[in-house]
Amino acid sequence: MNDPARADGPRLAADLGKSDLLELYEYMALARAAEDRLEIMLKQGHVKGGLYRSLGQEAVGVGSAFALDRRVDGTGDMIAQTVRTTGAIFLMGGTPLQYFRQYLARSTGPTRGREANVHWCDFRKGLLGPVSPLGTMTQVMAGITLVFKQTGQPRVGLAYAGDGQTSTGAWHEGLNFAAVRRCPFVAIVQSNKYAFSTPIRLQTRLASFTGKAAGYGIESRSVDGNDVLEVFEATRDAVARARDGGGVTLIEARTYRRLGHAQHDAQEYVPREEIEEWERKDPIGRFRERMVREGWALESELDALDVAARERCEKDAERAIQEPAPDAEEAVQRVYEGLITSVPWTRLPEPTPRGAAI
Amino acid sequence: MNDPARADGPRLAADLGKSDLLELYEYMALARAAEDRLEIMLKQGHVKGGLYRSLGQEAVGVGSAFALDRRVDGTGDMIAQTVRTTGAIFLMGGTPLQYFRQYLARSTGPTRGREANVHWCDFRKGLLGPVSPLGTMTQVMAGITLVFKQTGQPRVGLAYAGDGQTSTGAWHEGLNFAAVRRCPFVAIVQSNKYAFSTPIRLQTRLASFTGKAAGYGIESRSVDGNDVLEVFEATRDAVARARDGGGVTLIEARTYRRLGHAQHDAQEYVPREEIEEWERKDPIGRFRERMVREGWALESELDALDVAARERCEKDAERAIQEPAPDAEEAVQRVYEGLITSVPWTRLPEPTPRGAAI
Amino acid sequence: MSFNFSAPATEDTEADSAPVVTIDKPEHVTKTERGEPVTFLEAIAEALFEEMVRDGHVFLLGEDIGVYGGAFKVTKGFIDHFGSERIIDTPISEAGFTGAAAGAAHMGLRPVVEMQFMDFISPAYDVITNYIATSLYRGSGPMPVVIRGPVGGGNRGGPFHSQNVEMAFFHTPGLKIVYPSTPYDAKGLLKAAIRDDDPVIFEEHKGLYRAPQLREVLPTEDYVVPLGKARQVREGSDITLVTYGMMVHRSVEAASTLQGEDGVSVEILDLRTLLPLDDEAIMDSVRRTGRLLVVHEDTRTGGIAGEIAMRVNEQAFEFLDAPILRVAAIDAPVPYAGTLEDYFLPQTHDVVTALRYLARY
Amino acid sequence: MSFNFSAPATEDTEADSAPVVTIDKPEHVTKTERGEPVTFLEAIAEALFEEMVRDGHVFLLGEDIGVYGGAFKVTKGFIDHFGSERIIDTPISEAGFTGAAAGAAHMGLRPVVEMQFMDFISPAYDVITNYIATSLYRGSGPMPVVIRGPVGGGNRGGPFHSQNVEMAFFHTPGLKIVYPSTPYDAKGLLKAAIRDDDPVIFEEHKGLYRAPQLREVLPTEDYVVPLGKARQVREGSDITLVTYGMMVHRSVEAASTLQGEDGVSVEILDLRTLLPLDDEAIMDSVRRTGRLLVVHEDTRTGGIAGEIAMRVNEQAFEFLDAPILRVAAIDAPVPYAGTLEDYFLPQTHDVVTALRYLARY
Ligand SMILES: Cc1ncc(C[n+]2csc(CCOP(=O)(O)OP(=O)(O)O)c2C)c(N)n1
Ligand SMILES: Cc1ncc(C[n+]2csc(CCOP(=O)(O)OP(=O)(O)O)c2C)c(N)n1
Ligand SMILES: [Mg+2]
Ligand SMILES: [Mg+2]
Repeated sequence: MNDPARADGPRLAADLGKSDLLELYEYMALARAAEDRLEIMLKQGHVKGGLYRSLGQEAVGVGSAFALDRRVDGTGDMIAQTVRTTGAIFLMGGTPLQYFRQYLARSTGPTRGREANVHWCDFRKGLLGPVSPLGTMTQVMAGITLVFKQTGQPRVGLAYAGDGQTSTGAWHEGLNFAAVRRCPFVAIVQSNKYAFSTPIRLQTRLASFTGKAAGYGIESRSVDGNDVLEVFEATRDAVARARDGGGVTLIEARTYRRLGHAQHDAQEYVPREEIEEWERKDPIGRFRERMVREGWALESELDALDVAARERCEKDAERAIQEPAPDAEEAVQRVYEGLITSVPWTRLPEPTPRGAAI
Repeated sequence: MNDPARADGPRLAADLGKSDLLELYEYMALARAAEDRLEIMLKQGHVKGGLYRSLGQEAVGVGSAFALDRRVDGTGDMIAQTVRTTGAIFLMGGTPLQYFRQYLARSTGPTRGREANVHWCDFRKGLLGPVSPLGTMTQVMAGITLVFKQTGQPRVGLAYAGDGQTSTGAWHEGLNFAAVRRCPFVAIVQSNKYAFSTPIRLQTRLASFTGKAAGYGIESRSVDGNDVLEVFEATRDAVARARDGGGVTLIEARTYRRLGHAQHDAQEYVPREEIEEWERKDPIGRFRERMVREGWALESELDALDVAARERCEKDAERAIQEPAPDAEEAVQRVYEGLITSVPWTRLPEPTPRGAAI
Repeated sequence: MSFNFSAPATEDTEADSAPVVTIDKPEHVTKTERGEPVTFLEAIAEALFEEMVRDGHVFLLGEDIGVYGGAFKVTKGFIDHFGSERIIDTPISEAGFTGAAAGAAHMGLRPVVEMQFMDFISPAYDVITNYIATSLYRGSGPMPVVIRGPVGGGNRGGPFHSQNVEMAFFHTPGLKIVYPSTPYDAKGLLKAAIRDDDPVIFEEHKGLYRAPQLREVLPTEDYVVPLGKARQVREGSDITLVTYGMMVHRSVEAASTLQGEDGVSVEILDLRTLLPLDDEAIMDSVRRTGRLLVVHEDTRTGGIAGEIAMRVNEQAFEFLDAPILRVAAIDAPVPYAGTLEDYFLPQTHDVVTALRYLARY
Repeated sequence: MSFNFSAPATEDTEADSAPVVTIDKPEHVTKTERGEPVTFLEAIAEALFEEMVRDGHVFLLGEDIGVYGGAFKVTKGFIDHFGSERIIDTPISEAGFTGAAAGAAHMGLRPVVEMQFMDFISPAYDVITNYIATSLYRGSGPMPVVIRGPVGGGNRGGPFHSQNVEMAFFHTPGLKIVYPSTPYDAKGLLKAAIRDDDPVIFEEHKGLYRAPQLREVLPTEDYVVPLGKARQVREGSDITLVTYGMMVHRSVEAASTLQGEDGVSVEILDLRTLLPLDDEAIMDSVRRTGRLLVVHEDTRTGGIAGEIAMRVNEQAFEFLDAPILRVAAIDAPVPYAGTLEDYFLPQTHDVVTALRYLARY
């Protein structure tokens, strides 16, 4: 939904038409289907390393990215994605196929097997993939949005962070930089109760992350992160403000991480009832129910989207599984532009340490 | 003034008696006299490297440190001093003689010439000297006050920062740590309009640094940093709260850096009138005037304190000037406990590279 | 000064607060007293636990080390035993809590900091190199801080969960760096590190943590392995191989191959402490064999092999019968895909090839 | 994509806003066009200024670089010429603005970051080593970021205004490190660094900045000095001396002494680029002389001499007639007092002693 004004049909909610609402649903369903399928691949042994899900948080990524000017030619808005925003990646134009290839470390994947999970970029689609050290991407996105401002491009950057990330000095420095320079920047804090096993009260004394905004002199808003329309509206306002030169907004999206930090975390530190409570608040279930209740869509239309999402993921997963791993020797390439790192001398056809030279 | 309740005579202001008020004046005068004397030594060539002054900011260090439980046996409160809190150093028990020896890199100095300016510790007196990288000391003081809490010692730690330092990730992480653990910690931000040449508006979008406190869920207060009694009272409250288990307070002390960042900064980026305006708000002049006006002290009593401060500094400066530099060979000592770093092999009586071994 | 940790924190900061020293020992730190063999990870857990019992000044800080027990469960159950003022779950702020550890050390405590993965030590680079490493020299007193955590590749962890960090700190005077390769050494070195008055970076290879073949029965009495002393893993007369960590085990494999197939006798030194280096042990061996291979998992350029080569030049050049050589990871970030990572890392066959080259030289 | 910087920022962020490219050039960047000799510092200022004029993608970030012109006044007057969107005075946040530079590089710009003193690069260690250095490898595109600033001792700056930072980054694949010793090289190397698509750490020794004896007249036409190539400072046949930065000048003094007093001919290579190392130039020379001394101002253990020694072992061992040796600072933080700092730093007489030792070997 790049321009709501151009949407067909009547406005049903949040100034959106039916096709928009269906799209929101579709991408939440796609995120869930892709992650479900990935979990199967993990159990089958195709995925190595950690698997991180956005289960129960799909409304945050999808609702917020929907408010962006999404393009595929490198002139649109940008997001700094995280493992908890799978839906946003897809909405920006990233595909489940790319997503699977990356998780499976395929030579066809966006990083050709060099990096893991959602750590990949596609600048044409506005995707800025993260590194692991938390907070870095807020700094990098500050710089990206600085350029939007320096060069007068009417673009906006959105960086997601978890509640835990806000404790990092990196996040502080990045956000403050963007605030001082009045960059067109939207910071979304996905407050999902935990950072790995650490509850929010051991991370900060704040009751709401909007309190952090006061430390940077920026706007803020707290939303129900499991209500995709509320997330959308708040982001739309923040994006509009950013595009108008109004600077940075911090949005707190209150949500919940219903699974462990990663697949290997059995979540023993969480009371069972807490998870059950949030299962009842499932963002996809809630939105489905509301769409049907309000008459925005038929059950059958939504069922069809679910099926389509699952089928697409099934097909793409099978395809990714068949694809090859990168060639071992690629490991020495592209450490520098135009320089090849030396192959270990012990692997030369006639091993000699002189071959170790660059 | 360790315990106001024990002071002699009537309470005149801020619950302080005459001797307290005279002491406040005395230490501001001592800070100024010591720095004045140091400047002379710089011009005479005795001081190498940067010289940093607290001119016009003396009320912040003195007013705040006066609110602490000051002891010289390692059981009292602590401060993390800066170059802008010379008066606090003296009030805690550090002496002008130590101060000069350190600035002159004398072998008799508190770091035996290894470190510069106020970068020295005296834990018995509660002095935690800084390193240059800004923000570090807030982290270190967070850890010190953590220990006070862990071990049930009724002690408080006070860390000073400049306005510029609040932009560092180090400061953010340190303050947040102290806030979350509810350490007995008081953070004073000396907001003196500039960080080196950078005005506050390029450092933060905040109008007042109390806004930062909101980001950590801690108490805050903004005071006229050129009013020594206001600084004292705000700190006294914050210290009492900290000692009672009430956690961290951030105090913004609004003041002004009337000289350049260091002696080599000609301050060309500052309008002349701005400096003149703040000369009129000089904290020592204001306090003197008030003391006389309110009848708390006679001009002659204050004159005597000025003279005493200058004479003491004169004497100590002359003494420090005469003292020796450290022996060159000391450079290899105390890199590790109990290990001596090797002397360069080229300086051995019979140079051999085998002598380079540890 | 002596310290007693006070009662568990008040509820408003810590719902995790637990009675102090009333709960039983966690099972994984009781193996040695029960005469059972321990893994590398359990050896580390035992060292931490026993030091905390022995010395009330020791306490732990890190992310998720409390109720969760740490990402690798090293400190599982510790919080129930020692309470939440001695097992501190920190905000995500490596610089902040490392700096706080420094402050605690000033006050006479002996903090042990856990990095969830040692890769995340990098935000604390400033406070470690500028503050902690220089404290004694600057006259601010000793810094008995230990910073420990998992390192190393081979686990498909990608560029940020696989790094070795020794060379980030090797150039910093004032620091010590320890990198054990066996459960016995891990326990003894960690105890020594905690008792040492200098700051120590302590690296634990993830690939060793639970390796079943490394399990060993440890002494039931308290012991330390002194810092700064290498260990002769294998005696030999033809070539000296200096290594540490995971590569000790690959080197032993390679040396057996050389012995069996080529009749070449390789002496292996496990450095154990990287800083300060045990020059004496290295020179002793090189003077006997005249040949030196350094093997490290860390990347090649700027790796520790260089410093060793320089020191051997300075102290034992006349004894060299062949060039000092090295086997190391390639100069690149650690790639994620198995094919790439295996190519990136030094393998046993690389060590074999290098040893053969040196033997024939 | 091509960029035009927009008009000066709105007033609410920048009272410093100035008309773009209307104000005259600052005086200190006009020396070369006027045929006058320039200092090391002026050479750097000229390189920055000329590159900003040549390429609209180049912009600067750092603390106090705007109205103040930077702690050493390298960029004095730049803000009047280029405006406050190309000369960005940052909050005190080395990690933040270095990360921001990385973001700008993603968008096709070529940021040049100033560290007020290079000692303060350490809070940015994480983003430089983990993000910037790995970007290309991770498939996130090239990183044409230059990080420059003053380094080095001898100025009584104490432990935090005197460091050399090369060895903090030398072990990080993906980075380049440049350390010039003359105005000519400084200008040509900085231009090359700005035009290079890889991230470059650029070290400027404070002791060279205004040294009058180094002033030289530079070519009026645009030139670059290629990265990765050492410079032969002095030809010689008996000993190869590899060095860089301030130590080039001490080494030249020492070599003259050796020539004059001992009749020993010393060849001096100025590395100029430390990463990647110019193996070829080093080996070429060592193969001719058979003797190698490495001299660096940085501390000894883990200094670059080690890597060079290792590479010479790998590539030219048979040519060595003597051990590879080094002269370096002692393993300690940089002390403040003149007596201590002079003892800490390598001096000309150390180089002379080492050369004599090698000559007699
Ligand atoms: C600097 C740093 N320290 C530690 C980690 C390890 N780590 C990865 S994710 C995570 C928890 C993040 O929590 P939060 O920011 O709340 O995000 P969430 O996973 O809840 O979405 C931690 C500690 C890291 N990636 N970076
Ligand atoms: C991390 C870091 N970056 C840069 C510097 C250089 N520096 C020293 S003091 C200073 C300005 C500090 O300003 P502020 O915090 O406002 O304190 P003030 O000097 O005004 O009291 C700067 C940039 C430093 N010491 N540490
Ligand atoms: Mg979270
Ligand atoms: Mg200031």
